[in-house]
Amino acid sequence: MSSPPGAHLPEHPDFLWENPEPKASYDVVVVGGGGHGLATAYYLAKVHGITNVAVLEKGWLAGGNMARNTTIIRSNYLWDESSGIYEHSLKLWEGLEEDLGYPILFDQRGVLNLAHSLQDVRDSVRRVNANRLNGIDAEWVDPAGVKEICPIVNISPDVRYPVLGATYQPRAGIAKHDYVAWGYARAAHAMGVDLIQNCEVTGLETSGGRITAVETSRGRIAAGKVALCAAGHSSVLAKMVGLRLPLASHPLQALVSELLEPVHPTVVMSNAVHVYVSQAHKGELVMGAGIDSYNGYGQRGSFHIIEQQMAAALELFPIFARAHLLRTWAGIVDVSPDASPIVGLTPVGGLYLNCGWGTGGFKATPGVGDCFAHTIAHDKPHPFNEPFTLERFTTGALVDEHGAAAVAH
Amino acid sequence: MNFRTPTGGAIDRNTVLRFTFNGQALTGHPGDTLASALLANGVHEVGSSVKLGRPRGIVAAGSEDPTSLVQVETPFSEPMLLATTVELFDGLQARGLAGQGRLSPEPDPARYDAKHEHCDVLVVGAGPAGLVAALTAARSGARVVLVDEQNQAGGALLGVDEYLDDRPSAEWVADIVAELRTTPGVLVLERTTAFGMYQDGFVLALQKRTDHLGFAAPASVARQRVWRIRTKQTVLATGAHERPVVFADNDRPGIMLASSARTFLHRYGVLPGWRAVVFTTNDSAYCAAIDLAESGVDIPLIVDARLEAPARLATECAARGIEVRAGHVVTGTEGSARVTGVHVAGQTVPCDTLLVSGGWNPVVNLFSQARGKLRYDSELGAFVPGEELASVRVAGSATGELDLNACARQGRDAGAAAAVAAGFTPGGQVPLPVSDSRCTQRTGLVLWRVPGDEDVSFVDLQRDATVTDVLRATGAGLRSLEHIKRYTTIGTAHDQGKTSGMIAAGIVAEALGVELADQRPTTFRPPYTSVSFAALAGRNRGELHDPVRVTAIHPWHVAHGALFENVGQWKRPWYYPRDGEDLHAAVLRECRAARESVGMMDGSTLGKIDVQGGDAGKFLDMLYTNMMSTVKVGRIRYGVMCGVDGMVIDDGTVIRVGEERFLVTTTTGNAARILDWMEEWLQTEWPHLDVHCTSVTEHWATIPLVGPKSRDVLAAVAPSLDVSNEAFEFMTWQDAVVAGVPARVCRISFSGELAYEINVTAWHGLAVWEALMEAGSPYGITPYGTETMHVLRAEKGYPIIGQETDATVTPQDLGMAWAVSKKKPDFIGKRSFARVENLRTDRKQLVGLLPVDPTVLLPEGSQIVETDRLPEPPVRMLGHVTSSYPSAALGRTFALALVRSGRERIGETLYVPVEDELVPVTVTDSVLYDKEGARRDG
Amino acid sequence: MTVSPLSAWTDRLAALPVNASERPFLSQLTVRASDPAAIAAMGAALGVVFPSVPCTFTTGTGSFGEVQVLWLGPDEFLVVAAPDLQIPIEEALRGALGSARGSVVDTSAQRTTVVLEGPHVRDVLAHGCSVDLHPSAAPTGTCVQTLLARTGIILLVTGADRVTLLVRSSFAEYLAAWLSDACVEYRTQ
Amino acid sequence: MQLIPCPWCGPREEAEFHYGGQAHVAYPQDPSALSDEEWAQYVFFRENPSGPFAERWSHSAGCRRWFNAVRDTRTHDLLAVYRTDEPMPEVIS
Repeated sequence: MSSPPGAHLPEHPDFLWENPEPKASYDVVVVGGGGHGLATAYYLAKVHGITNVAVLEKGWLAGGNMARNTTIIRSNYLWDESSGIYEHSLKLWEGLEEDLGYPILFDQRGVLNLAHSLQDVRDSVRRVNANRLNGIDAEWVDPAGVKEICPIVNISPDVRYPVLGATYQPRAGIAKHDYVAWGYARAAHAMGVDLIQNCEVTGLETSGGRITAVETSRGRIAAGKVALCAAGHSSVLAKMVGLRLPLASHPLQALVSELLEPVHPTVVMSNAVHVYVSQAHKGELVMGAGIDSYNGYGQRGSFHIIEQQMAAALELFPIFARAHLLRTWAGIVDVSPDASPIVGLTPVGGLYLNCGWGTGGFKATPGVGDCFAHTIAHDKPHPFNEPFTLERFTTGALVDEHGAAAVAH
Repeated sequence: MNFRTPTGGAIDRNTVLRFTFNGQALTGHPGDTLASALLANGVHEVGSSVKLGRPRGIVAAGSEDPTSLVQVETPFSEPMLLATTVELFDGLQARGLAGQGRLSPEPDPARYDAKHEHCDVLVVGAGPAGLVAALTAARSGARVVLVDEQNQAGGALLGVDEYLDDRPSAEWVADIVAELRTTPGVLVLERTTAFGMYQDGFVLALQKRTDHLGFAAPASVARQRVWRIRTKQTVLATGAHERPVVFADNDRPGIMLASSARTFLHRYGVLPGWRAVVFTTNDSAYCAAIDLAESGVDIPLIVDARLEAPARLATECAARGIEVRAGHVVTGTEGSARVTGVHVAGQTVPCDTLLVSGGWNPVVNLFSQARGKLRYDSELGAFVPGEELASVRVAGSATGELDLNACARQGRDAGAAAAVAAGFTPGGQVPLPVSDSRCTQRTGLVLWRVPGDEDVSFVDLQRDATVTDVLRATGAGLRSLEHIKRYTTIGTAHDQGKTSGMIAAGIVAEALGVELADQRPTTFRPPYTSVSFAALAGRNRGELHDPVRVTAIHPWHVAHGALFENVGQWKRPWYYPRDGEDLHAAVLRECRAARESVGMMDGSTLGKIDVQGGDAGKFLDMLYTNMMSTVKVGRIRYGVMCGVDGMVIDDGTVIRVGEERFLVTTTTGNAARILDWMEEWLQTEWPHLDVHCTSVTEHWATIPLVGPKSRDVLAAVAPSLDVSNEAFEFMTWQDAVVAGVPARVCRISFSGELAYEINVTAWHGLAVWEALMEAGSPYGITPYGTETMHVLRAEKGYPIIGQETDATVTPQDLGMAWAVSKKKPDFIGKRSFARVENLRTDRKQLVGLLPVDPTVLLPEGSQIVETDRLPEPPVRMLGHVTSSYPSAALGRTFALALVRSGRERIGETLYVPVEDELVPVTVTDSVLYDKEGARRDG
Repeated sequence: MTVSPLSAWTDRLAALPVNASERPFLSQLTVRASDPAAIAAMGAALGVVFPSVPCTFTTGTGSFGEVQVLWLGPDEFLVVAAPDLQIPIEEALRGALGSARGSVVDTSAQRTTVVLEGPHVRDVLAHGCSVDLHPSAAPTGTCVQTLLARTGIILLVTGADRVTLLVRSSFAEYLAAWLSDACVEYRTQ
Repeated sequence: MQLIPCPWCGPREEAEFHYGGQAHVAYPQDPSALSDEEWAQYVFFRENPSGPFAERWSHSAGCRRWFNAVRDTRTHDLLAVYRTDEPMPEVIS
């Protein structure tokens, strides 16, 4: 028997990174060794020449949400502010494999966002039109078009919530998360960034309104600047300097099936029935569920969420009936009131904040890494993250992406 | 060749089952698994590996098997099942897989369900420890559930021919099961795998109820059931899995775990081959060797990695002519589709089977899922439960204890302790069985791998991950087991590393020179074994997927050809096409009827909340932006509600029923949310207020009767009601008898026309609707749906919450500053109106748009730009089209839109990109029809 | 003239192994009150003692015949009586409530009522109801508000093998369809 | 799936409940007296601790009563449940 398609994923390189002891002091300490932290360190070094950088990770690199997401990449967000930073990110994704010299398996197989009600249709058309005027590839497809792109979607009008159409972004897709994280880590390390694992930040030291050091489980580390990239744990870290954030950390679950012959050529998302699914490179179905309602740092959610999601998935994809759930897991997503991130300066000098990405963090990795590095290097927001200040909650200038991102990835 | 023993095994030799594998016709017996039946026919090669395409066989006898993946094709195709867990039935067709299964495009005809079960003590695993635990708990009077993944109780006893208390162990098992089954409050579930352990004693178990029946499975019985068990106490008697040792070419079919070979022999009467070499690190494999030898298998050699073989067992082997070579290891194998020889000390020993035992891994998956900490047991070479949990106990070999009598004792202790913890007093003590087993199970050597060709020394047979891969990972700088798992993919296949995970950890620790005791094992995640999507969806599919909510008048709509729109869970008539009309034609006709004569719709889905109490007015003043406490009894006021952020969340009418009583309506989609919103404020912020809210949404059927002839129709069905404009003013209500039924009639209008809203008890809804149809027939009364309702209101510039609003829109943006009280000191949302962003003059505001070409219909959702030529992206957008319709009344198309500084732009020409064109539109006031309100009074 | 939510289901419900039958048009009034004297007075007016224990119901007989009072919350009750009594009962309750804080609302058509009987009742419900219905946990007299599959219900245990369900009218057909499906396995037993 | 002890109805499945976020965040006495910053704190900012957290739940599919709970957000274990008019109890996490 020959081996099935997708069985051969590219091998990882023979060398990734060293595991140094932390130095006494760094120009920049990035707290959080997930995708965002690693990308930030990479762009600090590559674009801004700042290489005396440490990335501190309390567990293992990219073991948080980076290891727990469903790897969907798209930029078809409604508002100009969002589409700006996500499209910037998508453009970087398109050159990332070459940039990092790492096979990240970025696969632009397209994303369908299904509409199930007349209001879904209006909202979808609105978003498609906004996307196009923002230079983002987007189209509205009718049910027959949905079927053409993804033949296994049930477009029968007789189901409980029929598919009335979908938005389609052809340039959207998926990538392999470990490969992305390790690509950034390896490249950052090669430029001199220290990657320090099993190093939990236990305190932030300030003097005269300016950050001076981080206290860690591996000792005090002096820092000229500190950049927080801690996703679900952002609130806990910010509180160390008395900074309150408008965030709630929730469990977000996902699951994977066993390996299956290719049946699903694209990515399908349905906010209305809380399903998003793709078939990963080796053939496993990767699906995400809705956010659990309660605050939680336990990296586990409630199983009824998964059961509901399965019922919804089978309505859309009857062919999945006898696929098997192989593994479930949960991440901790930091959700902001307007479902948009907070990226920028803080009232503490030299302390920078990147959080609130909720379910959208993975796709933003290159974009926010680049913009956040710029923000840190220049002590000034990059134009793409300028709208995403903490102050917007005071002024009311929210970027409300609930319509586009409430359960979306 | 037949590998079936002449006697023995729990199979029915008198019945022959026919099946095919990879197209080859074979036979087996009831009691067989597909794996045992294949082995009985001499078939070891089941499939091939996913990456390298190397042959893969059967390594284990149960659900821990890493390799025997098959696609079962009958009676319905199902991918990625283990041959070792598929029970044989007549007519089974299966084929081996290369690591990937195939989904059938045919609809799955099977039924699935779920069931809730509550108990005091749940016992997982019906081996000796679990059986004693369950019976001990049962005798205390506790409600007990015992689940086991096999088709019969017994656990490890099923795979041996040992005696307990001087009789076959099966008899001991049968006695316990019989007592359990006859004890009230005890539920014994076979073929039921506890796959997930969650918070607060919540355990999910999958029961396979009909798969073993094959074509005889009754269609009415749910094929699989998810048991949702809520238990006070749990005893995990989940046993242990034998693990292999890694050596060069350890992946060939015919290489099998020693205890599994013993299971195939005793449970199924199947020999794995005729000539078997045994490679072990511990005593247990000797029993397999001796049993197989006694069944006629030639055992040329036992290779024992320990420096000294166990004396008594070695003697027994010698008596049977089995050579034991201690202090040796297997360094490689030969063969391709089947092992043909084993390398030991530079020699090749010919054989057709190699049995391997590298010790035992306690099954701690559920304990770990229950957040129990694990501890590395260096003697066992495995992680074992490392702490006691308040409501989860572990007994038997799942603790690392391998002696049967001790396991049973643990079971008894755990069962008693669980019963006591659940509030029961232990009853009669269950006697512990005494085993005649030859093997003391402990005292092994911990050996992860034999040095050799690392490129073909497989750690994860399913993922083709080798020692080379592990060493590459550590060499690349990886230290965490989680990283190494990802680098090598070890433990990520369908078996989730049941046999490979511990070995990988051991090899990593050796490579890094660290102690396993200091390593954190990778996380055990649910499910323990794979669960079909359909089983998890249960019966929540098709018409039961999500409730369809319907009104009392719904049957009429169906009978009269309405097409329906989903609004939340409700089915609402969208429009009523006649004679092949399309949406536009039907809606134009329906609109014309309402504007020119009379129409009516089913408005029963509107949320209705009865608000009573001395502070009801004060309360509503806080919830609505406008003043409600000043509404006079008998009158009605339209109101808008905002969230604390000042954004519109709902609107509706407020009817003052009495001095201390109001009836408020909400939009259809928000009915539950607004009642919750009210309760939240009342209960958590203002408990001092004398206000009570009660939903009456479904108590009332609501029928808006709309159009210049509505008065005549109403008069006809409500002869005692004075319907004159003077006696029944706009924005008032009256109780009346309508069509012989007590009704509340409101004079409100969502269309600008003369209109009445007739509310009757839902039981009367259909009759009153029919009476109105009859009374209206002289006027051509026309039922209309949501689309016409939307057009009529849009012509008047009335917004629909959720269509004109999107959680970023204030009442002022909607042009409803008039509905925002200046007098009230506070109401929810008021403070937010003073924020910087709310004070901007260039906010998006609701306006009308008239395409310059009156036949052009703008697509809803279109964006609006300022210039007649599009610059390069990003293009500045001024807003978007929220609603757009052809209008019978206006004789043209029109739209509503949210436009930046919209009200200042009235009269301006803007552009709407549609496909590749820019459609010029004129900005107008949002009210396009009957601006003066002349039609309201008829 | 009147149509109940499950009028089209009568035969299908009766054929179920749980002998289901709709009891339409019952008089139902939602009462909110917390003043013990007012609650006692309302009970006296109906000839029934309002339940004081959460998740129970009481039955009594008075001038309106047999009346059940269901505990729905710490200050919330549902009064259930024979058809066509909602207006006089509302008056009686209002009179008894007097000036005490509270409310009385006619909700007769808000829900309909389905009675299930027979040895399979608990098993069938356990397919969709997470509340422990074992007689030791839910004896006769129990009244719980909970979920049955995807609809809210009020569930009364009225006898050893007898349960009454109250369901919102718009969800009644869903309930009937769900019961029919959950009963399939029990038909042949 | 958590088993949540409703103060009135006893333990019920989490699916019967609606989550309400941080408890003890009172509606300001006089919102008009607050600065934009203070108002934003009320509207958008909540505690988000890793550890014991006083939060609100409503037994929405049951008795519809709101109540408070102290729950450890690390383990999701409920440490205490109390009525809205009761002070937050001392808990040992």
